[in-house]
Amino acid sequence: MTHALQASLEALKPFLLPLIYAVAIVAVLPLLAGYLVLMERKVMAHMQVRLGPVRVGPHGLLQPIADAFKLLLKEDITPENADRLVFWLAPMLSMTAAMLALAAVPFGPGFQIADLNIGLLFVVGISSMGIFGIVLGGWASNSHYSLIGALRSAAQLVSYETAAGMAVVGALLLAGTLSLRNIVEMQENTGVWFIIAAPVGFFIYLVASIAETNRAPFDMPEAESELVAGYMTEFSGFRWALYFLAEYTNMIVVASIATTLFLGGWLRPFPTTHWLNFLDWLPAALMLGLAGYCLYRTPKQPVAIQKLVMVLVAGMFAAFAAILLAPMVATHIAGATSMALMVASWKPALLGGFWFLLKVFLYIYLFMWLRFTFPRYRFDQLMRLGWQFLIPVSIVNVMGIALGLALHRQWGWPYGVALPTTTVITLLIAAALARTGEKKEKDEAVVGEFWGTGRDA
Amino acid sequence: MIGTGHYLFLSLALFLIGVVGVVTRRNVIIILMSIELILNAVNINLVAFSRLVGSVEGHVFAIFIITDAAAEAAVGLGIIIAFFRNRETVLADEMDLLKW
Amino acid sequence: MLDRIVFDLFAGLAILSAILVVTRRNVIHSAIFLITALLATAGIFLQLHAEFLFIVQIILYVGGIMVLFVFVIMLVNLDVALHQMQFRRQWWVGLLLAIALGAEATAAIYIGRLGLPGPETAPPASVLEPNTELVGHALFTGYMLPFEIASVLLLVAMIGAVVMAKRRT
Amino acid sequence: MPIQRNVVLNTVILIMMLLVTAGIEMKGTEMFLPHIWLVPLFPLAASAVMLLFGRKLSNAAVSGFCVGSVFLSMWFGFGAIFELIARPAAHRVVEFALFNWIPAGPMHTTSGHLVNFNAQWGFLFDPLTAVMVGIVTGVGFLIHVYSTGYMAHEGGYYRFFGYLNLFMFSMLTLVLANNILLMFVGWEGVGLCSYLLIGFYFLKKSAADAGKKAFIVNRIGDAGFLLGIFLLVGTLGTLNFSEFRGAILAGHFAVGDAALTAIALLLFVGATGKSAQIPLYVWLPDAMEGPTPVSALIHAATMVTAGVYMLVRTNAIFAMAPRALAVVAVVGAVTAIFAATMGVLQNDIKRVLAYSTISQLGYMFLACGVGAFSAGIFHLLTHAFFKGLLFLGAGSVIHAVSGEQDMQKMGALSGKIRTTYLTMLAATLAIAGIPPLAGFFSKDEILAHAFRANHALWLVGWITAGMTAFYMFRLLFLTFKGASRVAPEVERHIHESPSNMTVPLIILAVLSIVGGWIGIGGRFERFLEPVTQAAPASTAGETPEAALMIASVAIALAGIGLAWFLYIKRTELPDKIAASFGGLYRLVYNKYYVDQIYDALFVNRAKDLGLTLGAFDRTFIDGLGVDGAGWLTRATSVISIYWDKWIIDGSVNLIANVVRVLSIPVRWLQTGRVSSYAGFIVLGVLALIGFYLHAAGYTLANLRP
Repeated sequence: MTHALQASLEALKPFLLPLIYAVAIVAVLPLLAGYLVLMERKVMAHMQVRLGPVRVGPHGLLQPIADAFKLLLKEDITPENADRLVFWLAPMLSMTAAMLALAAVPFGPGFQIADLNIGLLFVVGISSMGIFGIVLGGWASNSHYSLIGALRSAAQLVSYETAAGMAVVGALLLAGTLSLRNIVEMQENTGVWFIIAAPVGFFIYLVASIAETNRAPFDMPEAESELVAGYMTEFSGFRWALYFLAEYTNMIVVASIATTLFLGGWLRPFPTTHWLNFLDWLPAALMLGLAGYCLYRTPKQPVAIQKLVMVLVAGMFAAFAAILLAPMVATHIAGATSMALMVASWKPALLGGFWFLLKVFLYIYLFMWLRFTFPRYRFDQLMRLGWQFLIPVSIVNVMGIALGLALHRQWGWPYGVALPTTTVITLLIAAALARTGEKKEKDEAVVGEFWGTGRDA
Repeated sequence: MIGTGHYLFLSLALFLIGVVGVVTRRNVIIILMSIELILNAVNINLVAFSRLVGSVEGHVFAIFIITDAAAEAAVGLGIIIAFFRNRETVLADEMDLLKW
Repeated sequence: MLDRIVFDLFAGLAILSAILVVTRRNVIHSAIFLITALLATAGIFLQLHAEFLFIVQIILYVGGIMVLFVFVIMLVNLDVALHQMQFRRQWWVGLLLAIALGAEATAAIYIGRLGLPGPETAPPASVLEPNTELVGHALFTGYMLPFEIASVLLLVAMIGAVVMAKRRT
Repeated sequence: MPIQRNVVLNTVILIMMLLVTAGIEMKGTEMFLPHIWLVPLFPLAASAVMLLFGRKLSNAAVSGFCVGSVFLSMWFGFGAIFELIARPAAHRVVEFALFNWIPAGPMHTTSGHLVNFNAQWGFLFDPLTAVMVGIVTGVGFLIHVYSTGYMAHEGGYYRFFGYLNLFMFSMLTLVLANNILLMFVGWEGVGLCSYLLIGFYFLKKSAADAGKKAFIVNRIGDAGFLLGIFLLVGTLGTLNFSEFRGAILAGHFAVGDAALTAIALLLFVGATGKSAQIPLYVWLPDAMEGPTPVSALIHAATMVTAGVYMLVRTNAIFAMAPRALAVVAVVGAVTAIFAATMGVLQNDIKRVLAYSTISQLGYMFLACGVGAFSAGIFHLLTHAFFKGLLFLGAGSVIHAVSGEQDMQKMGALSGKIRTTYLTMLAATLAIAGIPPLAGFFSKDEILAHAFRANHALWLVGWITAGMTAFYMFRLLFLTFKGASRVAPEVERHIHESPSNMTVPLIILAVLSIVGGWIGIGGRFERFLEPVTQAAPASTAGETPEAALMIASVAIALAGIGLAWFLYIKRTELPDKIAASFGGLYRLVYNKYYVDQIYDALFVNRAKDLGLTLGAFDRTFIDGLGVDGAGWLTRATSVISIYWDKWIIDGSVNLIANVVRVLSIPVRWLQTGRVSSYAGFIVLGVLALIGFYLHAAGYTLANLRP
């Protein structure tokens, strides 16, 4: 009996670490999303010369938590003759898909739930299942706005997945493997991030990922001005929160894919140039700086509680700094004790995580920047951009990279010559495509009329 | 442990369910879905046998079948849309123009 | 042991949702259950060490074909369909046929069971590794021609679908 | 004024080209004779352009085109003439065929020979043709130039010139043809053109009727001509002029051969039709409804002389048929004097000229009749000059008095339109036969020959000469002299015609003064020798040449004097005379009621015949034949209906029913329902698996473990 228990425990041992990681992610993710929302609001506010949320906590630092409570306490309305099953299923579906996709993402060396040898495809495929959440939700709530939003998003996501996939394939050719972890290591070995080797691919992925996360300027499915809130119109309370969470999770997912594929994952800038090693100290220094800034701001807070919160935040940053600092200094302090060695062995994981998150946040910041910069596309324009420009260009890009690699491997051109050459060729072709694309204006009417009017089409 | 037989029976079950769907349902879309079920059953068989003999050829054929399914779905749904525009129905037994 | 649990889980899910696909009145529900059935099948593939096929199943079937299905269902969404008779009047004929077929096939499998080697004789899973590379290699060497033909088929299907669904204006 | 410019341009070019031609001649290389076939081609091309696209072109373009084309053919024509003259007399004939036109194959002649009938599209260019080509192209060119002025303000300018060029083509084909069938083509062509041009103002009923009249009357003559051609072919087995001429000269036929006489008479019938001889002259006076240039070109200078030309061309036959010749002579003489008497009392200026034309044509036939073919052609030549001039002058007068044609409403115009007056004076003197003008020589020669042949004919011709002088000067005096009877509103804008009308007048005047001199000493006769040598040498009896000359001049002067006395001296006399000779006057004034007689005799009878035939058609053909057949058909069809319904359809239905009954068991297979087909597929799978199991030797027995 105990043996059986023993055996089963033994059998379960390899699942332990992933389990911990998974729990950590699921626990942290909502918080992260919440603070992303805060970040977005703050960024928007400052871009529009406002203050944004300032009431709840210093600089509105506690706003996300308040929002979360509000959403949880709100009444959960299910419309008349909505399809209950689907209405219940849809938000969870998109949430699940979004979170499941994170399972294969390597946040740092070793800090990864599962290193699948098809990791990249896994992430792409699973995240593509998020569509169902949207479509079914829109359909189930039995409202025209929702349905039109749903149909639009379905069309949009299907269209842009192709482009994104092609862009990914480009990086895939460079890496020669599907395992995300190996991709990062490949970039380490090559010494450059793939964004330098395949800038066109990165650009395509950037646009496509914006479209895939339904964000401005491609936020057709939830265009406030046309469809009240698109597929989310009829949702409220917790379900709505789930959708919201899913959206931000999706942003994180695409951001981490971009990071992994093009921005060198957990690698610090120029990982192989040794005179830049001092960059390893940067994270800790940054954290310390933030902590100091918070302390400096503390006296300026109007209310006592806010002062307290500021202090706490400063403490948190200080703790981060300590954690980041520990592996760097462990051996110097405690000598080569096993404990110290173990702590030191965390170094790559911790630093990697830091860099990874930094890149992800930068990428998302880029999203926000674009959102507050560009006006919304019309739907037919969106479709034309996707089908008549992005997809062809991405295909050309794949061919170009393949050609570049062939030049590099078969004819022995230096890596730094072959790929730029093909990149230039790709850019030229893309320019030609853009020129011809402008001539197709007349098609807009038809396309828009077909896609724009959803169910009645 | 599970032998190939299990997979065979599983695929047989799916296959039969698909057949029933194809033969008994009136809604064309559901008929198409049932066909997808049948194809899946076939895929399971292929993969199971390729596991048994230890070669990936079964996978290759499965991929071909999936491609085929994609093509079939695209054309079939296109036909359904066209038909629906003309006849305002998706019921299979109202599509009996094949008779003459 | 664990293997067994996984198999039963996925197989049961697949069969259950397949039955639901065929019996649901609402087409959207059928589609959803078909999705689950497909996912379950994907799980079966995973269990059979066909990772590539697993992800292909998810991306193509679930992410592609089923989205198309749902999309079309919403385009041709008929509320009247919910009140129409969902089975043909001769449904029992089909059922009988299916049962007969099942019986025959079962008999065939049962008879041929001795010919089937047990799982213990199956080669180790490692022969299918690295799955993606192997499949790719097979596709681009031994099955080059079929591959090309399949691509042509897809092209034709695409054109055909566009022509079919194009509004006559 | 663009038309003016065209005229000047054309004249300049004309002179230049003539110089060029002269230069070519001096070099002695023949350039035009080999390309004689181009001469009719230019007008054809121009007319094609006009009739197809003319509507789009401006008047200037039209006139440039058409006049230019005629000018070109004139250039080629005259070039060819000079080259022909340059040749030695023995070789003055060019004949060649463009292509085989109707290669009909072998046929039997009445004399039993087997000949190969073949009508060529070929050209014959000998002295006679040369003369005709000269007249046609030259006078034609002048009249084209004149028309550019005369028609300038008319509608359908391009149509007019298109027809005119088409006429030029047809006329040139007629005179250039090397066989009588091709000649007939030209013959019909000119007939068509004259019809079109007479009816040019087709909105005017009288014009349309005149056109129809001309056409129909010509048909009668053409019928005779066609019969003549058939008989000719049947007898001689060839159409080619030189061939049958050779055949006749070879002496296979006796003089007065019946067949040849018949041929000659039939051909002459055609000639009377085209050349307006009794009894078929009635169309020509009415033809004056057409525009004046048309009257000048077609109904004075060229077309109406086609009959004479045809006679001369086939003179070999006539020479063999003395009786026919006699008929020709008599008809000619009678026509001459008859028409002259009618011309005396006409008041319409153009009608006077028309009747004088008829009588002059009578002269020509008279000449041919007495065997003086060359004299006839000579008179044709001079007549072309002065009669064309007279018509053009009349046109100029009409132009001046703004469309008035009645001489009673003219007078005292000589001062106002000087050029016209002088030119017409010259023409009148010429036609009156006052030496040394053109008319004198030709008419004198004819009279001389007539005197040799038969004194009576001479007498008729002599009197006619006097009457001609009388009525021509009557015309001249009524128009230009005496007191003005012009309506006052017209009086105000009487004006001389533009230069492109007067220049042709002057040229023609010069020609009609000097044109006759080429005949002095029989030079013209000798020039035509190779054509007319077949004519019997009419040197029977001595002729007092001088006396005849004096006589004719005397009677001409007498006629002039009478005209002067009646229309200048004692202007009241004519009415008195008219009153006293009431019956005769009315008879002549109404042209002897010939038209009425024709109406009574032929036209109305033809109508009656038509009515009778119509009645016959209705009653017998329609009533008995068609309706009867219809009734019969219906009756039979009723029977066949029942046959159809019961037997044919019955059997068909039987088969169909059998098939239907037999197909019942199979029908439920094809429901057209997808699901049922799927069910059948499953059934098939079932059967297949069963078969495989069976083939593998498995039975239920194996199910036991």
